[in-house]
Amino acid sequence: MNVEKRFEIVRTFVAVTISLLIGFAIILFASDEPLSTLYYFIISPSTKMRYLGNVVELAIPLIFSGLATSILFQTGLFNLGSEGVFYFSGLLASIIGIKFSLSFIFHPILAILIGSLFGMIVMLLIGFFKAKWNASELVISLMFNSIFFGIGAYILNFYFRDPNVSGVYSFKMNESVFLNKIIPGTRIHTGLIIALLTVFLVYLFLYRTRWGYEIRMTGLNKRFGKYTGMNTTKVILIASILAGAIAGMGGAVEIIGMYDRFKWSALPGLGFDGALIAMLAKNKPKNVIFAALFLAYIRIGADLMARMTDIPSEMVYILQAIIILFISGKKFLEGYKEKSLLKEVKNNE
Amino acid sequence: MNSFFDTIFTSDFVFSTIRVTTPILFAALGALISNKAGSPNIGLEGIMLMSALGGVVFSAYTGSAFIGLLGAVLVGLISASILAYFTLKLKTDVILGGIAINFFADGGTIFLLYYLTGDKGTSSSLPSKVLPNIDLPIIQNIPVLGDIISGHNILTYVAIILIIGVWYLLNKTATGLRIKSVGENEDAAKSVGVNIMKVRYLAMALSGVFAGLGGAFLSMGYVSWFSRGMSAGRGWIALAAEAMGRGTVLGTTLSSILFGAADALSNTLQLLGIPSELISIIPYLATVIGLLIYAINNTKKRKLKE
Amino acid sequence: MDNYILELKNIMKLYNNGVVANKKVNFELKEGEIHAIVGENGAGKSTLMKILFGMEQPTSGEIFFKGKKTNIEGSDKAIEMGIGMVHQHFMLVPSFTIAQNMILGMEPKKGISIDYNKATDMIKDLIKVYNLKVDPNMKTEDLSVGMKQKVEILKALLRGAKILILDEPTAVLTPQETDELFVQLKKLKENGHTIIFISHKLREVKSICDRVTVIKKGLTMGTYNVSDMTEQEISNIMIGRDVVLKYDKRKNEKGEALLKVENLSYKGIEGNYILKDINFTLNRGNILGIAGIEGNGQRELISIITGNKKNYEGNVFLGEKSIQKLSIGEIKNYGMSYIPEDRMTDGVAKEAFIMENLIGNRYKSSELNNGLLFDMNKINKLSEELVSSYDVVCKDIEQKVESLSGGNIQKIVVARECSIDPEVLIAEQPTRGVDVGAAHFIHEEIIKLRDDKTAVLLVSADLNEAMELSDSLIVMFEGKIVAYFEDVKETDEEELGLYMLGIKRQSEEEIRRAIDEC
Amino acid sequence: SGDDTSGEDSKDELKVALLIPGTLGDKSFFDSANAGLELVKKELGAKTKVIEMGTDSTKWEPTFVDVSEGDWDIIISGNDTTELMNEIAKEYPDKRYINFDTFIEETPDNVYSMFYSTNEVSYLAGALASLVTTSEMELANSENTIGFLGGADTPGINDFLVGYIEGAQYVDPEIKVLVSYAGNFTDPAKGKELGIVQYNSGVDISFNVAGGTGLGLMDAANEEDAYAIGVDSDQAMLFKDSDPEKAERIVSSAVKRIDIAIFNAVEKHIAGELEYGTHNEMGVAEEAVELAKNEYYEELPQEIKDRIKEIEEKIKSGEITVGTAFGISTEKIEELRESVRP
Ligand SMILES: Nc1ncnc2c1ncn2[C@@H]1O[C@H](COP(=O)(O)OP(=O)(O)OP(=O)(O)O)[C@@H](O)[C@H]1O
Ligand SMILES: Nc1ncnc2c1ncn2[C@@H]1O[C@H](COP(=O)(O)OP(=O)(O)OP(=O)(O)O)[C@@H](O)[C@H]1O
Ligand SMILES: [Mg+2]
Ligand SMILES: [Mg+2]
Repeated sequence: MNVEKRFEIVRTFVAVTISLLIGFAIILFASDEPLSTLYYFIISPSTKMRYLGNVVELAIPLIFSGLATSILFQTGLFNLGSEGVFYFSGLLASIIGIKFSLSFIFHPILAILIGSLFGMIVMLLIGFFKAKWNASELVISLMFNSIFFGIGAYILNFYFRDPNVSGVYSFKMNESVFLNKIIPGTRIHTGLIIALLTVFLVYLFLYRTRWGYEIRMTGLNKRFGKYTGMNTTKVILIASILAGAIAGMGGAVEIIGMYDRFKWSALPGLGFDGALIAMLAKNKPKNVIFAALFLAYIRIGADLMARMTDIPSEMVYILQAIIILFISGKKFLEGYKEKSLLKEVKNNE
Repeated sequence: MNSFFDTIFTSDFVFSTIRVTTPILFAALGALISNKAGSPNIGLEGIMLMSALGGVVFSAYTGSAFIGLLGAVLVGLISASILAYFTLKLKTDVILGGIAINFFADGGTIFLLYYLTGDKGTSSSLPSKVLPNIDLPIIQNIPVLGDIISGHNILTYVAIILIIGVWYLLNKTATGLRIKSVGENEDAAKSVGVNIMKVRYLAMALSGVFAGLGGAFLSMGYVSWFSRGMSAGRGWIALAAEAMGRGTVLGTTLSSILFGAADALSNTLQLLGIPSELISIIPYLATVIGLLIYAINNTKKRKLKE
Repeated sequence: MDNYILELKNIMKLYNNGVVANKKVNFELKEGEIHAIVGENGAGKSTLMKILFGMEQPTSGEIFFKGKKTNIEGSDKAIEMGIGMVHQHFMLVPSFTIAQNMILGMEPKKGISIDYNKATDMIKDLIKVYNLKVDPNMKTEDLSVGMKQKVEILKALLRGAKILILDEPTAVLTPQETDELFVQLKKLKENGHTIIFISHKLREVKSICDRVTVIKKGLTMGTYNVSDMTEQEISNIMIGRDVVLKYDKRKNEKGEALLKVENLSYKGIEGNYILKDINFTLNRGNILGIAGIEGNGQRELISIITGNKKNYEGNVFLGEKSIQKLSIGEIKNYGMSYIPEDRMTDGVAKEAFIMENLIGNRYKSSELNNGLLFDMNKINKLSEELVSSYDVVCKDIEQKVESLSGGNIQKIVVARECSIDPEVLIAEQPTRGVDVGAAHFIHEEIIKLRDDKTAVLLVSADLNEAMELSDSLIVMFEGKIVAYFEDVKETDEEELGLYMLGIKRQSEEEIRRAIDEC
Repeated sequence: SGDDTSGEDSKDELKVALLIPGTLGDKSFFDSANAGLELVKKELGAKTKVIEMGTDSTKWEPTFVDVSEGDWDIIISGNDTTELMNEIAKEYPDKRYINFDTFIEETPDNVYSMFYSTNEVSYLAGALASLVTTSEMELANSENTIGFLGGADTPGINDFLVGYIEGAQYVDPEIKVLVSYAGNFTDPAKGKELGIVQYNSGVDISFNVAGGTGLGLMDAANEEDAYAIGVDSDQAMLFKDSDPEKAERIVSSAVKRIDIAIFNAVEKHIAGELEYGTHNEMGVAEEAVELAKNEYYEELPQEIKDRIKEIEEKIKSGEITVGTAFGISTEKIEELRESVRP
């Protein structure tokens, strides 16, 4: 293993440790039983099958949104539209679930396809505005999030709301649309397989095909892309469609995998988490899986901590913030890296 | 429909547009400065929230609205400084850092509020102070104009002064020149001895101060208490306004006003009985349309040029 | 003991990607001298200069300034010490005016605002003293490369530099401008300035430098009095072998016309003609050179031919097809290669790997693809081959291009463009910033392509290069062709200079030959 | 503090957990339920724990399972978790559950569920608003228009609206009601803007059912010299010390005593009298919901107070029955809103 890779591992490890120490210090101040608190936060998610299941369940949508966002980021598009797509595609999937009754396999496929299709259309629009008129994708995507939420909430409230439950929830979906649970004792569903498969395909697409090459080069230097003869407009559109399809798939999979009705009364936040995941993963598809699992793990750990101890649930956010800050600090431990590089250079002489 | 236009073309409507715009404008100007220095501050939403609480806490414990305001600004400054430390010194990705600040603010404000008041919802039990509304001498007596311009919260006037201040800073002063150079070509700035760390830090800190003012406006001007999540997406709207304004002071100001007006309009439209879910999208739809018109025109102009 | 103003002892620099750019460099600078630093691409010259200018910190080693041990923590410190630097790659803020770029970091003030009047005065004074013509109110992004270079020099001078570091300043200058610069440098020297001069052109080193330090692979090979050395000797130390500075170009038969430019005119934003009535033909197996001082329309001409600009008048034919309707991609597919002038913004994706940059013009080809997917083995093999045959100094093909030295980045571009056996090669300043050995290699590649029946259009500000390589030659002045030479041997540098400056001009008929004679 | 795995230390102590499908600080159900839990802890000496499950409903089930597997005696939750709670309750028949607020009548044998007739108290609020706007009170205008500020267009909020409109119409069949929804519960500035728009459109008294957003209405009332009605808790008390002028504008609040209800239920559980398996509607008659009768209310004109008293009696006696939004389609609600729009 080369120095840089080894360093990355050491750095991540130390960063997590330090942020945990800071977290511990805060916990010490806020809790009467800091040790068990820490236990619940760090260890307990891995102590029960059910908890590990929770981690994976939570990671599934994060993988989708992280993947979608990293494709956009790689293309040089700062598009945060996955959030709105997640919400609306989820709603569409639930409508398919409510309105249709198909044989077991076609029903979820139809729901996912419709979700993806919606994602593709939305992202295509954002990408088109960007490519054609250079309209800020950040602004448009943020606005689209709110717009689709508003429209979705309207559709839900006026057409699909079940008046016989207390929240603004849709009618129950037909069971045929639900994704199968694949690991007994957990709620992990076939969405996991779809997610992993998607990661693999996206990896191949980005790093092993000419279209992926075009996306990455355009993202790194648009002028180079143009110079090379790439149709940068087309490239942006392809990347947007792909990202939209994945985000839409994520929304649909989450709803038919984890819910029996459509229950989101606000934007679910899973799409925004995609930006976080993409950054932590440095936009690399493979890393997305680990970043998603990592984030899911600390969130479940924090939930358990809040559930089992006297630590208020807000601590979750504080700890998350600290961990993100340290882990992403590139210069963190730079001195150590230089020393080991120097040693390596000396050894080679 | 008549009554609808009656409500739009009133001084009340313009007055409320200015009020709605104020917090957005503060944050958008903050976003502008930090963006110009090449370190976008995604944490504005969280910083506003923390400052809103900071203002309430400082004013409640000192009994002075002014100290409360200083407190809010200080909280903004410190949060931005922490963000700056991580992004400049430890090279944390600036976007990630901003996301982290937002997370921290979400949890931290409620944590502190609970610690201080035993309540996770509002600070209304704290005797916090408010910043005064100001009647402008002479102007207040001018018909219509007086109704629109006079009688705003003092921070609204601060915001207006800051528009000019930021323009002056960026376009007339050495600091502004350096901020822009660092944002556009940091190597160039470095090569003439500009301390890019210092400039970036300054820009970040200023953006924090501005967001701090925005936060203070929310909890000490708009209403007189802090309540959880009260920045309610204004930090994000501000980022959008800055991006829409294409990094110019004038553009940022106009975009902020567009957001403010659209929001004020949506409040008024509620009276028409349109489903509230659909009304809620009006400001965003207006933005998309405005932005597209602008972008299309711009593209045409550029095409002509080539 | 000599009176050294600056001494570097055992400098070692390790970049954080593991590259050791300077292994052990020793260097002494005498007050008042012009000291050349030469070495191959990637030898570590720029790195050493960045250390001197406080932009990089040495990993180990010592710096003595006027005999006292010093740390140069940042450029502000260097500037304060009276060190100025003109960088190999421009250090300018594109959206600023020249004036704003020049005063950045030392802004004259009136109250709290910048005193632009004073700034303009300061700059005008300086311009007068050094006779470098620039308009302080122009936007930097609109400037030609040569112009930018001048601004860079003025920037350093404005800061009152006593020690002036020039990292390949002449790479982008025309011969006339170079001469002008040399006059300035000599004047500066007389006024007591000390100058460090980096160049790959040993002729220039011979003509103005007092001493020369040769760096090779991060090590100092020695410092010599220039008067004691011949060009060949210096280059021997540098490269370790003899470099033949002449080309053995056999006579070549011109083939059919591959590129035809007919009555081409192009208007700028203000409606003035930047190109007017350009006519020429480029034939298979021929190298057509375009000489001319920068800013006389060459850039626009190449932009049009390569498909980057469309709203021109007249016609450009690639083979039989008019390029008006062709996209850049389609033009490339026809078999056009293009070595762009601005390698950093157009030529490479800096943050991508060497390997990824090398396949930019053939990633779609069936050779590198297995059906839908890339054939990674072939891509790796191809990249390894190119890197070794073009002698790119790098760690491996998965190094990011941004961490290569300037000359090596150029080699990447040349390797990519020349290795596909193009029908037409457009080469803009192909050896800018490339060391003697590599320049020679690139020249030979271009000649080889010609021999293999490629049509080459060569734009070069380096007259020497233009004359050495070209079969035929066009001279451009103010957007027009003012001279055409069927055979370069018909003319000489002296005469070309007159055409380039617009002093002399051929008749219409003579110029028409450029299109008719094929 | 609670650690559900260590059960030996306190065999006899009653252990009560409250699972909140959201977060505290809503100034509504959840805060009120939590206040009830505090009472249980203080007055009944029980070991208590409140768990904020957040808004991500996929996390509710794991929490329910965890808590149900722990050694808690009573698990309290409700509102949006009703369906889930009923399912879980069937899986853990030995556990006891209290649903603090649901209109769903189906109740497993080990669940005790409660329902507050918020429509009844908002009927009173509507009547009060109607009486105020048609009165000669200082800040009342000549227009007979009242306002309603909802957090979102949801059944829970609309249940208030339905009662409010009916109550207002009882006093004045011609009354007009301006209805606004803020779209969220945490933006007081938005609440204030919506309030100002209402007050500028002829409204002189408005009723907020919008959590933190709704508090902005109080500011609007203060600034525009008009009246407001609070919700859930006696909201005048929020400002009584910090801002008495604002408090004065709040003529009353529609209070829902979830805290008392929870306390009573747990007390009955201890006495072994709690009727599990039943759904209990609690309204004005049970004093589970009421108008806050604080010093500001006392200052109202005597006729108004008399009328309210009279209407209260009629509700208690069943002479007046109030409609509800639960189980009603969105179009029907829309029609109702249209019918009173000015
Ligand atoms: N060389 C100069 N001499 C004098 N004044 C100058 C010079 N360059 C810029 N300025 C001043 O700086 C100001 C800003 O110019 P610039 O073109 O940067 O505006 P801008 O970025 O479009 O402004 P804004 O951000 O407010 O929209 C101008 O008002 C001009 O007076
Ligand atoms: N910022 C950097 N990070 C990592 N490596 C670098 C960096 N800059 C230069 N290098 C490496 O250091 C070595 C020396 O580079 P340097 O730019 O000093 O060469 P040079 O002698 O100036 O070459 P040229 O004549 O091509 O300009 C090269 O191998 C280059 O790849
Ligand atoms: Mg160099
Ligand atoms: Mg009235």
